[in-house]
Amino acid sequence: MNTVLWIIFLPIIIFIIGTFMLGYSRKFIARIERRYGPPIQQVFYDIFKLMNKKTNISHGWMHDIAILMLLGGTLLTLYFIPVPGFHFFAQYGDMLVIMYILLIPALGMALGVGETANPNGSIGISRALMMLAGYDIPFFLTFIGMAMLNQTTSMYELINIQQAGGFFGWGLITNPLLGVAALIALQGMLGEKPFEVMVAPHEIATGPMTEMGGKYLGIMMIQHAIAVVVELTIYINLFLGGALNWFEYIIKLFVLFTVLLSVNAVFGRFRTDDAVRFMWKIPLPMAVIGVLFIIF
Amino acid sequence: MEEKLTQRSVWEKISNKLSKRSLWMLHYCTGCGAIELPPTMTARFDMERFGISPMVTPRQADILLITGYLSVKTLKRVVLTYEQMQAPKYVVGFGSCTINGGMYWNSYSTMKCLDQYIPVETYIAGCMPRPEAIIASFNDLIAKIDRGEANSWKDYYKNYDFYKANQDRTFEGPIETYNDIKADAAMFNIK
Amino acid sequence: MSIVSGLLLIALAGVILNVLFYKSKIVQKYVSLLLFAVLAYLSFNMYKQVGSHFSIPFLIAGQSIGFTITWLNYYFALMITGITLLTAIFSLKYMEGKEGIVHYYTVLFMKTFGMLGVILSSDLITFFVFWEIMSWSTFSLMSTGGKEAPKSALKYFIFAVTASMILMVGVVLSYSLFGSFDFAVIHSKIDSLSLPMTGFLLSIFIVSFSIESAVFPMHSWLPEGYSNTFTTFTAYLTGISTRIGIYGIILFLFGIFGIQTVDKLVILGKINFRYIFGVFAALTMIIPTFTALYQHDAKKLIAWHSVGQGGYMLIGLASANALGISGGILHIINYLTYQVLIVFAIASVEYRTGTTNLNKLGGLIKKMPVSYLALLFGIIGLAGLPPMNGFVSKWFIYKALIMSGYPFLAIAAVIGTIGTILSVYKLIHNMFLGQLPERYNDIKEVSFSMQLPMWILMIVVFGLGVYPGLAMGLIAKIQTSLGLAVVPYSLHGIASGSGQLNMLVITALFMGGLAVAWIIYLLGSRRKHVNQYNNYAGGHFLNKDVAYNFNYEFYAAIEHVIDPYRKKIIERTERGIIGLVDAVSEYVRRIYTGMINTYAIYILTAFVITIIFLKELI
Amino acid sequence: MSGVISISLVLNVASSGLILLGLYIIFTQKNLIKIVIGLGLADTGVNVLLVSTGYIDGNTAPIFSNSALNISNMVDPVPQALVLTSIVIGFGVSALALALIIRLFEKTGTLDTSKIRGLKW
Amino acid sequence: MVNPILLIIIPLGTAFLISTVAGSLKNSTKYLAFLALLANVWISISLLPQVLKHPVNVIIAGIKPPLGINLLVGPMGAIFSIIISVAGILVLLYSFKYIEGEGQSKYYTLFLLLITGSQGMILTGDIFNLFVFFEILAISSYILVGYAGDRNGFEAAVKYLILGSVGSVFILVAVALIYQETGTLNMADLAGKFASVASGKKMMIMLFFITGMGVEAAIFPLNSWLPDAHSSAPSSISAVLSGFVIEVALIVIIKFVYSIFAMTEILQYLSLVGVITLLVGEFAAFNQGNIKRVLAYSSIGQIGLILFAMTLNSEAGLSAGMMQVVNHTASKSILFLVAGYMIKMTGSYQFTDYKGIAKKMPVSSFLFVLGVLSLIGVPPFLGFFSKLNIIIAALAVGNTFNTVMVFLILLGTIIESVYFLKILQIFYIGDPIKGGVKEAPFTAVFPIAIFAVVILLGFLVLPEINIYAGSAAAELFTKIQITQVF
Repeated sequence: MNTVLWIIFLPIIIFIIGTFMLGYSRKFIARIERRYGPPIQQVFYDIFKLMNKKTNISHGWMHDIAILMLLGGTLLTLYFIPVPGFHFFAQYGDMLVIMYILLIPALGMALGVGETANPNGSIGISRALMMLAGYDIPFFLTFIGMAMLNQTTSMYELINIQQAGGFFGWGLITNPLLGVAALIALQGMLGEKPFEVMVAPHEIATGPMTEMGGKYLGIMMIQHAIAVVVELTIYINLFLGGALNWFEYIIKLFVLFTVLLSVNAVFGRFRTDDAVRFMWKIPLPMAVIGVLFIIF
Repeated sequence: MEEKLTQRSVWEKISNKLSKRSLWMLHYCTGCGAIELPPTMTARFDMERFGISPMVTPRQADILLITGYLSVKTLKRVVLTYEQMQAPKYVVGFGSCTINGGMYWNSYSTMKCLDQYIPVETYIAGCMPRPEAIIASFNDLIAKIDRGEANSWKDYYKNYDFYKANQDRTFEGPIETYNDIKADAAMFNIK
Repeated sequence: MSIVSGLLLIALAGVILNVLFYKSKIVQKYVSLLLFAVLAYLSFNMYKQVGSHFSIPFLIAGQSIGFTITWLNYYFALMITGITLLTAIFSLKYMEGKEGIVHYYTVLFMKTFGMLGVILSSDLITFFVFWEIMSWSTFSLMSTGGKEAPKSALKYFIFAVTASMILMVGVVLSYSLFGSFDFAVIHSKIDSLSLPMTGFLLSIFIVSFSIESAVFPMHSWLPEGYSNTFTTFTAYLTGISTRIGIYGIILFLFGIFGIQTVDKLVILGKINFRYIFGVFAALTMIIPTFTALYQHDAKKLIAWHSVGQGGYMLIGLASANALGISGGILHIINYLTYQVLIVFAIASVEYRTGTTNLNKLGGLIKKMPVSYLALLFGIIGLAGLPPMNGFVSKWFIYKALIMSGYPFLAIAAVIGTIGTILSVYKLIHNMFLGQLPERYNDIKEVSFSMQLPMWILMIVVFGLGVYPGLAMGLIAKIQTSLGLAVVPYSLHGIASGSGQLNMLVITALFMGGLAVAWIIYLLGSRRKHVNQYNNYAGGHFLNKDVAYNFNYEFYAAIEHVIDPYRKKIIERTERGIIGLVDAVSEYVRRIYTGMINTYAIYILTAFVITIIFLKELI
Repeated sequence: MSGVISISLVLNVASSGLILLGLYIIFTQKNLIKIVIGLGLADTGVNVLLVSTGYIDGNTAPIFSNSALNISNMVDPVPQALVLTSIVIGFGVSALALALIIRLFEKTGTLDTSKIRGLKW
Repeated sequence: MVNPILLIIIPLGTAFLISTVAGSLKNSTKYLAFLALLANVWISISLLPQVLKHPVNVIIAGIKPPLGINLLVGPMGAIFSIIISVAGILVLLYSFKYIEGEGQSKYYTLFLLLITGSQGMILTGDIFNLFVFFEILAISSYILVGYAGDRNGFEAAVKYLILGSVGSVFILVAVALIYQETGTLNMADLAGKFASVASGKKMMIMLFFITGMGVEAAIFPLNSWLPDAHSSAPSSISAVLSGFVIEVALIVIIKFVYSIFAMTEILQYLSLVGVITLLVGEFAAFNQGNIKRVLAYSSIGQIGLILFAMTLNSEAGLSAGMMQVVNHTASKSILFLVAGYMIKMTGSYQFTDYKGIAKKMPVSSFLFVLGVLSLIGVPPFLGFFSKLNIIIAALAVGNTFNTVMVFLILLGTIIESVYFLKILQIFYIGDPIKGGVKEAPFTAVFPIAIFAVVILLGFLVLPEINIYAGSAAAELFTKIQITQVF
């Protein structure tokens, strides 16, 4: 019964947290730019407005389904990630599963954008996929490294192992190279600067989102809110010892997010090839060295 | 006007209240007026605190901000862009040029009155208007949305023949935007 | 009468019928189809005779030779006949009115005959004979069907004949070492062999099979060879023909040599045979996958993946634990289904548009939704995303690699997967998504006989994804028969202590997620499908005269990153070898100068040299 | 017989000299006719060698006209028979060679081997 | 009991008969030749069961062997006479339509003389007779090479003649030395007497003999006449020359090395030479554009393979070599005969001009494919089994040298397959060539088809072939022939 309640309310809770985190990010950036910034619940307004649009256009059925794949895939990921108090599904799929289902939203998005036949969209999706090749390889290598280190591929067990070691059991402490590599990769994964060339509003008109309006964009924003939390949670679970209660969890989320946002706020934008090169030249060797430490 | 206000359902009232907090703006900057927008957006005036933020594609935008004069050539693009926006959508004419041609009133190639071609929600007078004026007019727009009165976009669907005739006369023939406005009106049930 | 002889005779009958009645359309189409159906039915029923042996009344070098049925054979026979049947159904329309249709069907039977013979054989000679039949029939059909075909077929053949020559040495060497061609006899005597000799023999066999299954340094024949022939034949080749090499590797690594023997082969005290093999498999995964990014031809792109996917199977086998081996074996059937599905979709597009050039296609989703769906299922499988079947086997392989401590092989697999996603997206985007060129406005979806195989394969791809247990039952039997440990499996995944996999849950959750998304989607107002030219391009008016879509150099940026590391060593080496042979040939020909005097001098020189050589004897 | 050059030595030297001379001509001369002459020389040399194998110093010819002679005093008659055959064959070959060379000359207009190289490589 | 001397007498007699009746019978003399060879085939086949039981020793003119002349027929001789007779009659049949124009009786006379020479070389038990038959064979083939009467034919004939004569000088020197050392010319007698000759002298004699005979047997580098002669001769003659003439010379060398000189020390050197010959032949053929030159170079390669097999110093190797001889005779004959009609139809020697010819000449092209497959050694053709046996025999010896040699042979095979496949692809791919190209006549296709049947169905009688080849090998290897004479 408890599980059923979790299943129903978890996405809603995560969605709310995600909305506020995105609002927080806008506020945070505004303050750094010495602006007042929007209210923290601004993202919620945006989503509401988008869902409330009177007309919507779509370029075909794949465009419609892609949006569903995007949100559906993210929800799927969400269930497999242990959060405090809920790890029911974590037993049915481990980190390798998470690794792969993280790619479903990307693929769904790519397919939908492809069907819009928008030149900017195609450019954006090509950049997004190339960036994926950039950051996913080091990120997954840290996955594999952590799995090897702890001889388990279950994320829940990973949390327990880290918690057992206290603060010094955290992945970031036990294997700092992997932790930092994953942190850089995470920045790319979230599409924060300097790795946001796939969106690049001034250049390719938000790229993949060019043809997305109304409820399509609304669903994308919902997905984004959830995905941010999901991706941060993965990092927390892998390297920051997970969380035992929701208070600790939210604190960790916000702290981690603030770190990433600070980077975001002060950086410009890497070109695609530079970004990929950076990802393959800095975090990837770091991760490789980290894994070598684990082996020997 | 009074009738319309009373006809709003509770849901519409709520949605208007919430929607007014988030207005995304596509600025069509062909004229000099665009120079006034950066101060409006940045630290000095910061229009994001009203939930107004710049967007780059018409699909996402709620407001189409026309800054400055329009020639025949650019007007075509404006019409296309306008038709690509998702309703509800609001056109804001920025500066004198959009009202009466401004300093170009005399030019053979400049459009004198924007609302002959697309329905305009608000004009911002001035050559050119200061950021304060922009903020003020946006606040007007927000208030209008709140009251449920910002319905000019429906005119385009209802009186499409009028707009189309004006457009065709100016463009000397129809332009192909691949938008069937009348079918849209029927499909989305816009009255 | 054994089913084996039935299978082989029917395949041979197909060859003969097609040659005899080369003018009859009915024979080519329907009789062939019927025979293929019978083949599939018979091979399905083979499980009743597992373990039986059938010898040919014929002695070679005093040895009796023959066929046997094992679970491994059964698994492969099912795949061969099944895919042949589907190809035949698909070919009904596809090959209609094409030149060389007689040749096509004849070779299809010949090839089936060869492959069935290879997998069913119980001794090296039979194996070799059918192996040759297989590669010759491949060569013969690969030479037709396209402008570049003869050249690429010749390239294939050079590799194939090299493989068979090496195999021949292996065959004869085993005979002289063990005095028998029979697999069982060799297996029983393998322990008595010295380790260097075992290593040498095993390397000979593995190298030979690696060429056939396009393992890294010997892979370059595959993309060219497979992409220039008839597309249906490409499906057949890429689906199963390449994997016969994997069959050989499984058979020799686990069946004949046995994993205990293989594990004794260690060099430098630490690096064992399997690990070297694994490194090559890893390179096989990575390099072709990234080469695929550069391709502009759908068939070539997918042919490169044919190479890359082989790496997953091999790396699974190289891990040599129960999970990895079952992953490798499972990947064969998974790969078969989605790869053939993809090629069928490409073939449909080619059938309607006449091209597979990715730069000339686009937007076909509006015209050919079923083919699109087929391709979509296929690429999700190929990229290894849940809930399609490719995910399951890849999961097994990853897990096995991580758990047995091969992180870099695992990361190679990850890199391969990412590269795969990139290139398959290019495939589907450039063919089906994006702008529909005006010239394709009138094309229609392919007819039912071409859709049917695609539907069947889509069901299989999805079904095996949700219920991998359907195949795992057979694989467990194979593993038991090879004397390997078995993975504890259930119908919808595996159930082990750390980190189980339950595809049913994943699929159900995914469906649930989709349903939730759908409800949210329905909350908004209606949507309208608009014309593709109703599109935001900075206020630009789009119309049919403008090719505005972005697909030409789709991954230019990442190509810039990779280019400095892409030295084309293999290509250059191959060109060097060809140049060397050419040069040697030219110089050797110069021996025959045409001068009588020189020729006469040769005689005396030979005489004198002989005397010098043999002066101790004189 | 010390100090005196034996006949068999002469024969051996002659035969090997002729053979080598013939071969030398074949190796070096570019004129086809000369090559045929060289062949003839070499043939002759071999014939001499063949005859010399049957020669036994001081013995008589193997003719049974004089009954006083003993068979054991005769030289071996077999090589002489062989030489006859060999000469005939050599003659035939030379004739054929010259015939062919004439026909070749008709076609090519030269006897120079370095120019008759239509067939090479 | 048939007398093996008939194998020599019949063609020789018929040859003279033909030249005498040529004036009245004109071109119909070919039927006489056909009848003679038919008789030859029958005799040679009926000889086989006899010699398998006991070698046949025919004494000529009533004088006993050490002094008189004799024929000595073992299984090897019988098998070779079957090969010669059957290949001869089939090629003769092919010549019926292929050889055109007046004066055909000359062709048939010479053809029969060539058969005579080959049979005699195989069957004779006397070393000087061997020389005589060798010269008969050589002279008739010199003329036949130039039979077409074109420039290339004469050039090739002259080259062949000069080199052949140099070879015969060497042989004659060897004969003279043999007689000097042993005082006998009878092979059986020689084998006994050589045991007491110093090995250095024996080696010298053998080197003279091998060098001389090697010219005819096309061992590298003595084979320089071969590409010219085989490619310029009429295709029927090329088929014969490649089909059995060089093999006959080779088998004489092998016979001398194994049974008469019994010098097995030299075998390893010879097998190295064999492999070099193979590689030279295959490499030289690789970039060749003239189809008949390709086939000629391929013959060099094949002779190298046979030489390698036969010099393995094992019975298995000899037996495998015999099988390869059969295979090479049949498959190379097919290739040359088909190429003959292709050249005739298109008027070009370059195979690049044969694009799509298979659509016009389907049967011939198909037979060509069969020939190629067997030559390369593709199962289930005869060539596969012979090559398999060769490799088995080579690896059974088990030393590194042989293993390396096997790899080199397989390298040669790879190159051979590549250049043959290039030709096949040209035959089958592309639009059919223009002009009046049509299928070869029945008298040409029929003999080729018979050859094809031999290589295609050879594997059905594989045990029998193994037995015959094995007994021939045993004859050479264990010197049964020699010991049973006295």
